[in-house]
Amino acid sequence: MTEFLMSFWQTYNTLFYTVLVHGMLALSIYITLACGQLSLGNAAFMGIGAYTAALFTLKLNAPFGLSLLAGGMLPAFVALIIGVPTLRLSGVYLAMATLGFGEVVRVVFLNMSITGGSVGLNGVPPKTELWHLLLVMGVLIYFFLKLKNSRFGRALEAIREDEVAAAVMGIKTTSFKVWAFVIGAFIAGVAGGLNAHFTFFLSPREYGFDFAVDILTFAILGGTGTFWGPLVGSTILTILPEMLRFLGSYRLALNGLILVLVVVYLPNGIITVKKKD
Amino acid sequence: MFLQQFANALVLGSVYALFALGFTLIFGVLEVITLAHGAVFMIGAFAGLAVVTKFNAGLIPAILVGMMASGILGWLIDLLAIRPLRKRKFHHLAPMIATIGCATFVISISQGVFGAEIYRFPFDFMPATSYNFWAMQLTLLQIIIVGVALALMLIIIFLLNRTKWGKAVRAVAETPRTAALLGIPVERVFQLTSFSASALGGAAGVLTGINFNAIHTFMGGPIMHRGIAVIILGGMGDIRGAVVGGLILGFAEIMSVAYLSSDFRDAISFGLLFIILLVRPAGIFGSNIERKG
Amino acid sequence: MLRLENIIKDFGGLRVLDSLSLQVGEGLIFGLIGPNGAGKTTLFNIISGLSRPTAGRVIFNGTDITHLPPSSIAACGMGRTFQNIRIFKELSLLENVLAGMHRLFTYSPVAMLLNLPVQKREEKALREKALEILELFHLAGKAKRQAESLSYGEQRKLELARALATSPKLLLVDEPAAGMNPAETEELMGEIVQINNRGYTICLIEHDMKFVMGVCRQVAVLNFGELIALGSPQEVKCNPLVIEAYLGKEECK
Amino acid sequence: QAAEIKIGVTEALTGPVAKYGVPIKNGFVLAADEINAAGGIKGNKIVLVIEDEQAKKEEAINVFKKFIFQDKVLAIFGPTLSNSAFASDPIANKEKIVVFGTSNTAEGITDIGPYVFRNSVAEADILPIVTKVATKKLGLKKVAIIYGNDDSMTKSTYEIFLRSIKAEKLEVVDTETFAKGDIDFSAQLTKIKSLNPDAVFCGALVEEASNIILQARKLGIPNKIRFIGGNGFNSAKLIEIGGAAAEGSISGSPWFLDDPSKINQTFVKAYTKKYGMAPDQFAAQAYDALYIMAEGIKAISLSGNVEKDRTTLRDALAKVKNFKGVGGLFSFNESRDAEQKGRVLYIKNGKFAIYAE
Amino acid sequence: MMLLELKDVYVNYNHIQALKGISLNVAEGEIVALIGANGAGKSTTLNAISGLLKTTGGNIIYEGSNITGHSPQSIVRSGIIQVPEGRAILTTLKVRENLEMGAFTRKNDRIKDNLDAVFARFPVLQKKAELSAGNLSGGEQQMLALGRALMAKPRLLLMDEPSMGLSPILVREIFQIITEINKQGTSILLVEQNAQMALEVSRRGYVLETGHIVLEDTSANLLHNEKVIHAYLGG
Ligand SMILES: Nc1ncnc2c1ncn2[C@@H]1O[C@H](COP(=O)(O)OP(=O)(O)OP(=O)(O)O)[C@@H](O)[C@H]1O
Ligand SMILES: Nc1ncnc2c1ncn2[C@@H]1O[C@H](COP(=O)(O)OP(=O)(O)OP(=O)(O)O)[C@@H](O)[C@H]1O
Ligand SMILES: [Mg+2]
Ligand SMILES: [Mg+2]
Repeated sequence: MTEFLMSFWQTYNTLFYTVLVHGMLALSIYITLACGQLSLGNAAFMGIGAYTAALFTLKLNAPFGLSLLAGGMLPAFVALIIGVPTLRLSGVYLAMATLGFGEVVRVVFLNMSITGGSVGLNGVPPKTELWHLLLVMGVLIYFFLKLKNSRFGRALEAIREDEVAAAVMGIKTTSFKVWAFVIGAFIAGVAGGLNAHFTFFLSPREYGFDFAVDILTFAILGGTGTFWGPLVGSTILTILPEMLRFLGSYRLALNGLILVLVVVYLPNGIITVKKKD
Repeated sequence: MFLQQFANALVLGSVYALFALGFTLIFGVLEVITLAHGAVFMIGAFAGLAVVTKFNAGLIPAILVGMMASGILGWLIDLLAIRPLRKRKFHHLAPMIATIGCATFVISISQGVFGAEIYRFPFDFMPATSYNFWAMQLTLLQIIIVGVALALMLIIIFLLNRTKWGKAVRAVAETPRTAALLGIPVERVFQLTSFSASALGGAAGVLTGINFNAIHTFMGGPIMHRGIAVIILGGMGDIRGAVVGGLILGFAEIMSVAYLSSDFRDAISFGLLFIILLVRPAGIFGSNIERKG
Repeated sequence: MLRLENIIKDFGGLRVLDSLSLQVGEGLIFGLIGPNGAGKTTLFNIISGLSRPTAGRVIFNGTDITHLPPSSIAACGMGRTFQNIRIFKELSLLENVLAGMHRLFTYSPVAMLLNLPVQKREEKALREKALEILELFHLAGKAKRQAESLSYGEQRKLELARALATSPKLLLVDEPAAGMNPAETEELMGEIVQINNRGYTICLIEHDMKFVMGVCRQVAVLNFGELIALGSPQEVKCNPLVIEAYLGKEECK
Repeated sequence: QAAEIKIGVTEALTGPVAKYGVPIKNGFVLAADEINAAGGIKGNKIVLVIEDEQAKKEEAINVFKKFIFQDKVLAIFGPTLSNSAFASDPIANKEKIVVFGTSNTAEGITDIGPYVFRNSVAEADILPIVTKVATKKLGLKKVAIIYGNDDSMTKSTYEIFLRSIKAEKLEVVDTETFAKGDIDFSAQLTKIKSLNPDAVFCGALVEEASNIILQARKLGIPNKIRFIGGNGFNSAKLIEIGGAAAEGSISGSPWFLDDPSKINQTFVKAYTKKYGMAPDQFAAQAYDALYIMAEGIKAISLSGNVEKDRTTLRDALAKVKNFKGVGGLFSFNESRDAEQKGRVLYIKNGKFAIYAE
Repeated sequence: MMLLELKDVYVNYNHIQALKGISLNVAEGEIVALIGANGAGKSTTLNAISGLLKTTGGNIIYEGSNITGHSPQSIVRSGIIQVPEGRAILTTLKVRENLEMGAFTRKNDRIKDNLDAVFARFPVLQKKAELSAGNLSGGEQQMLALGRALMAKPRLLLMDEPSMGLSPILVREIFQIITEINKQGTSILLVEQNAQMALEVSRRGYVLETGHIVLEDTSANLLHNEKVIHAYLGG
């Protein structure tokens, strides 16, 4: 039995790590969705975080904690810069801005020498351990739990429901949106840093549009009524392709089918908040 | 060289426009960013290819069959993945996720059927001769692409603004509930839109497939992502916007390669789109006539 | 308390407000009436910062708020409701009102994270106050319900409750009685007066003359963006311009 | 009692990269079937455990772990892309199991550790020769370059070309790039055309390469301006898609489809029969790789203790020398990279032919 | 024969019962008023008739045939037109197009005359015919909604609070129009908060309270009913 568990863990520990990282990414987009903004930039933020953290480790020999912090700060800073002009305006505006931003980031990674261009960065030392991931996830869950019934959480929800009305309530909509976006970028960046330190390798291709959409899918599929939704969504979507391996080359077809079915049967996400109506 | 680059941009822009037309139409009416449009586009190209290789069909039948196949696929996607959502309350992005699932499914099955390699239309399918206008060199097909993109735009605008059903589509696009109260068969309008918008995607697929000789299961990917940019830039749901947005992106890409650097093409062109949006937040033709009172 | 100076508003070629100047005194219930399309709602939008006047100034309690964003204007103590009802549909009634109280909360993010007593205290106190406000509109029983499930008239009341929750010095109310029957309107009149008695200045747009005559102390009449009459309800009621443009003969009995 | 020799194969079998991953898998399967039909290795049958990795690094890692800890394979082939290899190969190396890449061309792959092998052609050896031959035969003076800058394979082709072009003292009049998935190259080619180079060096995989050449001809770049590419050009698809436009295009590789050697013709025939299409270089390399692996396995006696067998296999494999495969004579050098003679090829009458030995 | 009959109709929103078995009828040529407090279920009743809401019990009979569960468009086709609450106009369409859409279910030939008739009744609409309807003021929108319903040549008009948000002059005008429309042969089921006016123009009335019909009488009687006066007329 223990032997079975051992080999099970050895086989699937990376998968489990990935589940946690994807969970963080799902939370990173949840917070922007919570105020009604659609961001397609979280993959790029993850990329910036991953590169920054990896470079801190590789070039500066920085302690892991510092690398991670840097990996969170830089994307947060970038988010601040693009967030301030774009979030004054509403609608799909942020989606476009972040879509373009993702492209710019990809091109920059490709053309910088320090990032290794298209070849990427390899040999990132494996520093991420289970407890790092659990700790970060724990902190995030605590944060979102606290946020939920606070004035800040309510303000985000109000903005999501009706931005104009929220502004008239005296809620500083722009700064809330920017903050949410920046915090999301920070979380994505830290997730990227953690990810870089257990997959050894980074390349610009990983942080593109497709992954941005995947992250969005985690959140929507899981449900955006509460932060548990994105966590459940990311877990399911990360594990599912592995569970469907036995189907061989048609596993993606089934994966797609399951996605459709879940959305059709649970259009508000897997986890929905019950409100009396 | 400028004139040739101008022509190149016109062609590329028209390809984007063709793709974006159906894309934006679905968004405008169903309020769904259908991420299956790339897959629909791909199926159109394969269907066109199939009739050409199997039955030696010409350009027009190829386009028609491509449109039919894509139209039916789009209609099925609507029927099975989007329609069930319309009947209930849902997160406004849920249908988009459902279309991702559809895209994954369709692409995966097509890969099983067609494999992963690339195909092309037969060499003698379209005359390869080029025509010269001033210093521009264009093939017949390229001229057709530009013409079709503009013509389709005008036709769709005409239909939407001048015909009873076109207006019904706009009514449904705004508020299905009110449309229903006016006796408009809302469900039929949704399905009709899904079918025709997807058929437009199919036409785009066939033309792109013939012109660029790269038909494969994943051909919808790169253009999807540009398609989104184009429809946001043009103004979500706006038909003129799809074409103008497509042309702008085409010009931005070609001209940044021609006069700046191909290394930074995507950064420059997407950056430019971003700047245009700073000036016109709702897109070029988008308007916010939302009343605040 | 509120002073409008030569407000002009154009939409494209259309002049909707034409050099409008007006003052609303402290403590009043001020009525703004006029035919449909006269520009009343547009004026509210300008005062609350949702749209910018083409020319002119808005002075509120001595400060020029013409160019402030809506949230800052709200922070100066302005609350409003909307003609087309804009409640937070997916939130509960209580959450709607609490969102309205946003600026009354003072605790910091740190307090939130550490669960400091200041947070608990504020949340508790304001929650009670929110219920009290809901009670004022007879909605406390439905506090946990989702706002969307309310009927039209109830939604109007909720919106009013939410506006009141911002504790505004000046409350702009756009057609509060629309969709209410006379009995309910009467009840609402009582509530409006009660709110006013608590010290809130109220400026309201309404087409129900009983309502306007019953609660307003001063009434301004707008027609095609111009002020055609200003005075007590009685004065305005029998002003021939007003009768012609707005009331019709029957009202001045 | 014949034992089973379990070998893990993980390639990108779905997703856009599948167009490389699938032929690779086909090559392995064909070779395994042949070996087993001929009685296996010392009577032991080869069993391939095949898993998809979608060209995603996380998936490659997951599959590697599954191979190592659950399936207990003897050795691993794959993954398809160098990018994934950088993520997964360290795991194999740490667990002391041979990982053998057949398509990982990036620099530094075998530096990951002593358990990492590959037989993917090192373009660094052949492309300088291609450049040299082309310069001489065509009398090149000024050239243009176009390459995909977001792909490590095409980027490395470019870098090697650039070095060799400098060595030949050619003038580079223009360098253009494109991105994966691009279908329109007109802007780059119009620019190149206006600068009138003698030849265009091209770092592109076949689907982009064939379209680049086609569009170049459409824009009026004449056939006498040759396109010169790396082993991405080495595919029957280039002829199928490019047709007459591709005529004369030059590339370099140890293997080519129309190589008349008997061993190659047998392979091409068998492959074409089995899969309904001609093999490409990726398939050929995979096919050879399994035979090379078999050489290694032949040299050891399997103990049944898979951990122990893995290490002995490594040592035996490193010693493989002068193996005769479809790509000619093959040896591992001391850093476990391929040592193989490349040939300069060109397309003549719709077939690959030797341009110069 | 009754034009419209509701027999013991139930409607639920998820778990809330909004209509708990209501029965009412409208005879050919009648104006019937339906009054009740906020949330009583008036709009729900109209939406159930229009086919926008599913009934969970009871029958809706129109001209003798059961139309329960029919689609909205077939109900519109049969001549039941609703002027919805809160001015559900199509803001992105032009004013003229809104009116044209009102005639969606009709043959095209007589629409032009009809349009002229509506313009004659509401000159503001003609003036703003080419404007996006979203730019109309609240009152203008209400007129548009009414005009649009008239374009359909309804047999039975369901009106949900048509006087809401209108200036006093217009309110009187609207009621006048209602009477006129009725005189020209359209039956009307009128939901109104302005109970006084509604009962003045109608022949019969129903009082709805939390999903039940609690009173049903001629309008004249209802106007003098203690309870009605107290609860709905503000006496
Ligand atoms: N965004 C806009 N673009 C163009 N015209 C507009 C816009 N908003 C309002 N208008 C016009 O301005 C005029 C005044 O509108 P407003 O909504 O202020 O009227 P109102 O006095 O509130 O009327 P009601 O009592 O009917 O609500 C109307 O004629 C309307 O058509
Ligand atoms: N979409 C909905 N979801 C849940 N409950 C609803 C919904 N719409 C209405 N209700 C409930 O159904 C009941 C009847 O609502 P309805 O809108 O029919 O009232 P009404 O009589 O038209 O009121 P009003 O005069 O305010 O318009 C109310 O209690 C309301 O809360
Ligand atoms: Mg108004
Ligand atoms: Mg109602």
